[in-house]
Amino acid sequence: MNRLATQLPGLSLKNPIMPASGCFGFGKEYAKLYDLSKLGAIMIKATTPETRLGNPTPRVAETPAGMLNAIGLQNPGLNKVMENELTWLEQYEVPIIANVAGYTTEDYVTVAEAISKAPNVHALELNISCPNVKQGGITFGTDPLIAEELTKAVKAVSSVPVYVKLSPNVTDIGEIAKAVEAGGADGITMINTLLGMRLDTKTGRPVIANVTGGLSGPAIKPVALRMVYDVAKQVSIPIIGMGGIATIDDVIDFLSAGASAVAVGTANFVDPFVCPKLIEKLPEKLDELGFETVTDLVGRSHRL
Amino acid sequence: MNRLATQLPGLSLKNPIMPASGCFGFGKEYAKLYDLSKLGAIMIKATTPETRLGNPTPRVAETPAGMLNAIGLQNPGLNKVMENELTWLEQYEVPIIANVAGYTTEDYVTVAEAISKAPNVHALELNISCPNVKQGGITFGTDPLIAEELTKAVKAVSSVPVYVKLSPNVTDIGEIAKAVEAGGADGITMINTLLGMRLDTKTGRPVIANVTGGLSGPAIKPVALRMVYDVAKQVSIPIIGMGGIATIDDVIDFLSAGASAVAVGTANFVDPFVCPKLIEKLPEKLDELGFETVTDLVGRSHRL
Amino acid sequence: MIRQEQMEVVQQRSIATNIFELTLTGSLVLDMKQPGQFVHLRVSDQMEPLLRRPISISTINKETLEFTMIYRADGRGTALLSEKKQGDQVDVLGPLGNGFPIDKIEAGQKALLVGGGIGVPPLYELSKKLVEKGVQPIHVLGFQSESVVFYEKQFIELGDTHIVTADGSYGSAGFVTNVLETLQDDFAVYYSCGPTQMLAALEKMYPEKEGYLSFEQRMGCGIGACFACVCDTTEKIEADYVKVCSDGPVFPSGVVQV
Amino acid sequence: MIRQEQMEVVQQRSIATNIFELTLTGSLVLDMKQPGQFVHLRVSDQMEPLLRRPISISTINKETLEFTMIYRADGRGTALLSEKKQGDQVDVLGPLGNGFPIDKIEAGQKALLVGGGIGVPPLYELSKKLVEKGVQPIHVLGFQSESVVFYEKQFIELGDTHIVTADGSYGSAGFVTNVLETLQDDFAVYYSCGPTQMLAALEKMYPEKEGYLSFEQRMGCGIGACFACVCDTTEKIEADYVKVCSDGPVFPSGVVQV
Ligand SMILES: Cc1cc2nc3c(=O)[nH]c(=O)nc-3n(C[C@H](O)[C@H](O)[C@H](O)COP(=O)(O)OP(=O)(O)OC[C@H]3O[C@@H](n4cnc5c(N)ncnc54)[C@H](O)[C@@H]3O)c2cc1C
Ligand SMILES: Cc1cc2nc3c(=O)[nH]c(=O)nc-3n(C[C@H](O)[C@H](O)[C@H](O)COP(=O)(O)OP(=O)(O)OC[C@H]3O[C@@H](n4cnc5c(N)ncnc54)[C@H](O)[C@@H]3O)c2cc1C
Ligand SMILES: Cc1cc2nc3c(=O)[nH]c(=O)nc-3n(C[C@H](O)[C@H](O)[C@H](O)COP(=O)(O)O)c2cc1C
Ligand SMILES: Cc1cc2nc3c(=O)[nH]c(=O)nc-3n(C[C@H](O)[C@H](O)[C@H](O)COP(=O)(O)O)c2cc1C
Ligand code: FES
Ligand code: FES
Repeated sequence: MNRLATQLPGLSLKNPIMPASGCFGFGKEYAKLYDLSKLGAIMIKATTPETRLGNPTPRVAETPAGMLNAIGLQNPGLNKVMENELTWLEQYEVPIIANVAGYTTEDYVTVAEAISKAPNVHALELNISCPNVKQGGITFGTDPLIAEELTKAVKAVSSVPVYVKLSPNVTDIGEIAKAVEAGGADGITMINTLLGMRLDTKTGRPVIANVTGGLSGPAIKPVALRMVYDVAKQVSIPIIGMGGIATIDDVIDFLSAGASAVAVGTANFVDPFVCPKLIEKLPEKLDELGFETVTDLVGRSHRL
Repeated sequence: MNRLATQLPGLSLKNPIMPASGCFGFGKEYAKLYDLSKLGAIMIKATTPETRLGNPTPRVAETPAGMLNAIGLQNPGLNKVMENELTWLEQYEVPIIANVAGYTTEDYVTVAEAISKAPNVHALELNISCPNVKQGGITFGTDPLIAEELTKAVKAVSSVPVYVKLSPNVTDIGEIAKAVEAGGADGITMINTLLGMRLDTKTGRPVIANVTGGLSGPAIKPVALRMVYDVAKQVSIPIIGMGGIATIDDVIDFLSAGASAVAVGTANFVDPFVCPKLIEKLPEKLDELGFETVTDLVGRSHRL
Repeated sequence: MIRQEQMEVVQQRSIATNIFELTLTGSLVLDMKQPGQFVHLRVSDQMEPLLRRPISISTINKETLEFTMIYRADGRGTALLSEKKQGDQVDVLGPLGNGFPIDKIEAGQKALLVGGGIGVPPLYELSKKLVEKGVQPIHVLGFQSESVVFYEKQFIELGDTHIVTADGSYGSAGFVTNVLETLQDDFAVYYSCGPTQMLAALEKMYPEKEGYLSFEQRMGCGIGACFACVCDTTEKIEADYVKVCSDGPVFPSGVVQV
Repeated sequence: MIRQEQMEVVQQRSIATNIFELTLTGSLVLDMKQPGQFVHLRVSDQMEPLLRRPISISTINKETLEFTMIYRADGRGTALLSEKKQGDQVDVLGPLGNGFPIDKIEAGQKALLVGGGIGVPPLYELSKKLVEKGVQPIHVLGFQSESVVFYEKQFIELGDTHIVTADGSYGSAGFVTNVLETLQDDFAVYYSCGPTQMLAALEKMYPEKEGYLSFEQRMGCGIGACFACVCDTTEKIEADYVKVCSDGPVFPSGVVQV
């Protein structure tokens, strides 16, 4: 028996650890560093119908125990992602979760319908929470009704289970979670970045050319963990948790709070080997805590 | 001319730096360390009509570049605050901003009416954003209509200008800001803490007895700064900015983003002398940046 | 008076598994009044870890302007502290709180000092002060196991010393209470620092005795301003609560609800 | 191959005001291929500062397994880096990116090397490699003022060297372009690293020459995955953008929109 194995809608994970969307490109760079088949899954960079060049630079800025980014969903567009990236990824034994983005419902539907047919795409992640684009993205993620409708529309065309990625920039994340569950979502991924800003103290100008950016990294972990804990109580679909995960203790905390699997974003930049390292440490940590399997651990904070 | 002087409704500040509510008690402890008359103002601990004993302990937990607290508005209650604390504070040349809290609108009205009559209370700060109490607090701060009504009710009875303290745990903080402005608020103070959580990795239990707590400290600065910048564009009443301020650069950033003055919370725990140190450094920093007065600097990021 | 000072590391050494003895020097030592007071330390100049760490004062030497702490490198903050080397600076806020009163006991009387784990260090300065006064201390010190026992020799030099380990790997086996049951209770005052459970057991064991107990709580400010470290009280005192940092950490037995 | 290694500090010294020369040792040096490549460094083991810092490789010594960097201690991260002492470990990711091609020039030809401020360091290894190959380097190095001039002697040993300072406190006064105007343009290839404005001026000055320019951008991953460090391109190449970290930092002149 594989103690780390985790079964989620569409995803038969050999372990519950995967890189988060946008922090791992389409895997090619990290493939030079380690075997991608070690990963539980890969959440690839957001894909839109057309090629996007993203926002002007600077696009990143460091903040206390965190960073801001405003990449702006730069990606080669649906066709090239399917032809070049996904096909290339087929050489690895790893399920792909395709992060789907767009300006309009039609955009999401177009990408979802096509990309869900790729043989190695086992699930979609609807990015209704990107804070760095003027249209689309977060606007879908802050209104429960719109989120529900979008989920429904995508579910109707997707060949694989649909996860919805929630934004933390809302008054009541539970409400959005329940709405997407009602819309037919098979799972939830959370959280995307918190909207933040940094100024250049000398000039007073925003450091990020886009003015604001998304805050990620250890700084946001307490917010992410609280939201996972909260949403886990309110929905019955599984959660893939993320936000500031960098250490094995962080992994345990998110699983305890009710996430069935976790994603690692910013920490890949700090240590490009972080995902395989965490996967390697997990069994040992389970022993230390007295749990046989990852599944046994999931949600333990709610059972105390 | 005093380069640091700042004029705000009800407040004639000799400098724009003050301790934030809840991080300075009623000043007695810090008075043993330095002369409180050095401060621009003091935001005293939240006051409720009755004595409150607050939440069970542990009430604080450290997080990456931040901390969680769930004190639960512990305070001796209106009468004792007026008799013991405010009277004692009269020996100092420093305007007091009284942080007002309660379960109901009546609670706020009761405290506001009475405490605004204290001779050294020059302004009120309506705490509609405390995340650590089950009733009141944040529930008033997440709905624009309720926030507006509460502001009106308090304005009707207050003998001094009323500032409203906004919660960052909302989808659109600008909307709340505009609502309290419409309700007659004389100013805005922002931000209160972000709702967060920490788990004890060994046991899976929340570290904070109250389960969740408010996240403060450097970690939240990017979020606070973005919100101040955002709200400054949308309202014409002044803002007292806070959230993660620890260094003189942080002070400059908040003023640049549009705050007319700033408050320092968590950093007082890290360095109890931080407020006078920042006040001392400010003129030098103005020189370095080429600004004659604090007022010249306020909002410069919007004018670039 | 509470002061903040950049103090210099005179010496740091490991005295048991994960247990370090750190000696700092600076004029702040002159303000240290009572055994049982503590200091609040920054362990890094960065913003992470952010908060100060409360550590008890274990020895005070006003002549050399040195004081010593003993701590367990447990979490991230204390691990960083353990990396400080001779000549490094440490940002110290202190002395904080109220310690063990030695004016509650007379020369010639016996005092019982009960320590558990990293609660043992403040008892060392206390014992020295008691001996100076002519009081006879009896030390009962509990540890997890042999590998974390420290300062046995130092305590023996001051008086009767009983070591007990939870796993029986050193001294007698069990808890301090097991040893206490075998001792005469002819002491005038007892003093204790250690896990709350241990303090509770002592209060129960000696309901008639005068005792002083040192408590722990998670802290924010360390100086009484933030209300992080409150404890509920019993009917024995009027106040509804006390703050460990500024009212304590040492309280008369029976005052704090355990 | 890109590797991550805990490398040991062999030496760190200040060579000008706020300018440090840091030598590290480890087997990662064996993978360094081209002058102009860079490494991505963690400056702390804590979570703050969080991100790695990109620093150019200035000298490579495969025999001793040592390499040297020169950097300005400017912000918090580089200030922390400057505190590292002999024997300390530094977490290095590298070698990264593509450096200056030396196969684009023949023995006997002249090469123009133009550096500005902390853009100077990578030119040192480049110059050494060119000299080894029999190429004759001409160095034009611009600095703010005398106090931040470094490595003049080292460059002189390799070939003609012109120092220019913005405030005229050392060498000639003005910008590198002022010096360049006075030089013959009988070089085959030019190489440059420094402020983007300087790179732009060079492209304008030598539109017909083959040139290689090293660019800077804020980075996230440093390995091409995060799209933080993209630059717009000109019509000269097909791609709509390039990534400084993995496609660069060195690009042929005219490729990056400046
Ligand atoms: C008055 C007082 C005196 C103390 N004296 C000593 C002593 O002499 N020797 C010694 O080894 N320990 C002592 N402690 C406990 C010591 O403060 C903690 O072990 C230490 O703070 C843990 O920090 P960390 O960075 O290792 O752990 P982390 O887990 O990284 O700490 C995270 C946060 O929790 C707080 N925290 C964790 N454990 C405790 C605790 N037991 N009590 C209070 N806060 C805690 C930390 O201060 C920090 O804010 C004392 C505590 C108090 C309140
Ligand atoms: C390919 C490359 C090679 C470089 N080589 C050198 C070198 O050899 N010597 C040298 O002194 N400097 C070099 N730099 C610049 C160096 O990376 C920055 O000076 C350094 O990152 C500043 O960090 P800090 O902690 O001092 O500043 P902070 O202001 O604390 O940095 C905050 C964040 O901004 C980033 N940042 C700040 N300035 C720059 C910059 N100019 N370029 C890229 N990121 C920046 C930091 O990496 C960090 O993520 C190079 C930059 C690049 C991209
Ligand atoms: C540089 C960068 C790019 C990102 N791009 C995307 C993206 O394309 N789609 C998406 O859903 N999330 C994106 N995110 C958000 C992350 O997937 C993740 O939700 C967030 O960073 C929190 O996790 P972390 O703290 O581990 O980074 C991006 C984050 C970063 C830092
Ligand atoms: C321990 C603690 C207690 C607080 N108590 C109050 C309070 O009573 N009323 C209030 O409006 N805000 C309270 N706050 C919030 C602060 O005033 C401030 O808004 C917040 O901490 C952000 O600033 P900082 O990052 O500088 O701490 C408290 C914060 C802390 C850390
Ligand atoms: S720690 Fe702040 S009151 Fe005790
Ligand atoms: S820094 Fe991530 S792509 Fe270049």
